Amino acid sequence: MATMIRVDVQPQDFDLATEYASVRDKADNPGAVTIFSGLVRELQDSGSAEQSLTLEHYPGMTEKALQDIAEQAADRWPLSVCRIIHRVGTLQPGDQIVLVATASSHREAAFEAAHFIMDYLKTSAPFWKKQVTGTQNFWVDSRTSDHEAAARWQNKQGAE
Amino acid sequence: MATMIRVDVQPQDFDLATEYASVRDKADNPGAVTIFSGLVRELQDSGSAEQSLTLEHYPGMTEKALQDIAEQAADRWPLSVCRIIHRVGTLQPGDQIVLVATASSHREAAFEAAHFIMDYLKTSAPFWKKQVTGTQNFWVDSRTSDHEAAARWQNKQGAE
Amino acid sequence: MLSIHYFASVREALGRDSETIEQAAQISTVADLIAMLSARGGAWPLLEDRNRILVAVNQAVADRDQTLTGNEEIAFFPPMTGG
Amino acid sequence: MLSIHYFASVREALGRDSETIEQAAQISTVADLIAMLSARGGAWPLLEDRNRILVAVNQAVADRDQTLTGNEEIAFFPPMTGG
Repeated sequence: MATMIRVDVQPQDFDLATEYASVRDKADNPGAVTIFSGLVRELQDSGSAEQSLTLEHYPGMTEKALQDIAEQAADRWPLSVCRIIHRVGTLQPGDQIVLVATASSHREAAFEAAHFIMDYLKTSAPFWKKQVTGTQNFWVDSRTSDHEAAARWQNKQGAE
Repeated sequence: MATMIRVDVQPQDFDLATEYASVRDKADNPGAVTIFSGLVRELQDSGSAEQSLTLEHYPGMTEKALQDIAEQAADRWPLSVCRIIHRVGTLQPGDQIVLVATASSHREAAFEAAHFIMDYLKTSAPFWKKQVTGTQNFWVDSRTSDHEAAARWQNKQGAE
Repeated sequence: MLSIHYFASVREALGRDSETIEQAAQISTVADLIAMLSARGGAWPLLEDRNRILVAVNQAVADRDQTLTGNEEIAFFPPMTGG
Repeated sequence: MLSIHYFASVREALGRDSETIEQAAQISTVADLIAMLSARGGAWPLLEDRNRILVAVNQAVADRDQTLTGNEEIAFFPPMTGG
């Protein structure tokens, strides 16, 4: 099955409804659409200081890495559409940061593929987050749990 | 963590963007929102005959069953919002039939909970589908694979 | 009083969507109720097929041996196919 | 010619985002390149920490023993934290 893959890395916000409409329009008789939206969280222990998050990336490699992750998902699951948008630049708490949308005849495939893409994206697409809180700033550390989440898929069968 | 649960069974269509906006609005500092949309599939082998799908349900029990499934999900995963909408009545191919939306601080929880809810809903909420194709109609059989999908969760640990 | 509901293919096979049973003295379990209904003959014995017919008592799926007090809402239906 | 890019905390620690190395005759692997850069002293030896520094060759993550022909795009960066 040919999967329609589209990947964008952009500073602008995205409209989830527009992306959903596009997936429904492009998918060939889909039964299941899964959409994941990642949002910038507010740090709870920072008091009232103004916060923001700045995403740096590696232009060129980023798009390749996302395309590669989408293709791996399309190899493992029967997807008709696979859409990834990842923002870069400075974002505020509550802002949308990443969208993954998958369409399939099978809900299992749509769920698993979107989850797989998010887990892989976290550890293999060249984005780096810098947290700014008031006048302080620091690079966000990569998390062991993210690497474990990505590693889990290597032991799992592709579904259906 | 208190989870805001809302469940609706309705003949009317739903607007995914409105539901997403509501989840973002209600969720307490969410990092992850997962939305699943189930669509009516067109039967491929029915030629050009006009198709529709009619959903019958058990008013009263349906709402209880969906509420119960949402509460089970909220017990297993740290969710701030859990939203289920299931349509009843006569639908056309391509129509939206079910929406599940979950919000959490953790993407793992948002993904797993939405997937769990769909798997349980398939086998334990009192809906029945009748497929109408031209002048023929038949009740859709329950699928072994759906029962297997629901059973898988009984052997799985709740995440995070 | 037992309030009984039939859904989907069960409703169509039996040609009825609900009924009430006033005198439920001999009916102390779901299985008793099924035996009574099945004795009507025609399509009614289909209710005995526990692989194809689910029973709900007061809107929760129940086993055949569940006790009835004679004042429940009972429903018969095929396996669910929503979603 | 090797085109070298530095990202995120690596970029900030080294105070530079890119450079080119014209004469790359002695550089036949990623490890050779790291040794050459590390010899600059100051913050540069941080590149040797393989637990904290990833290397990409032509925009794909690579091992330290990957061969270079002298005409690649190389990048150094910390573990990714997108999503």
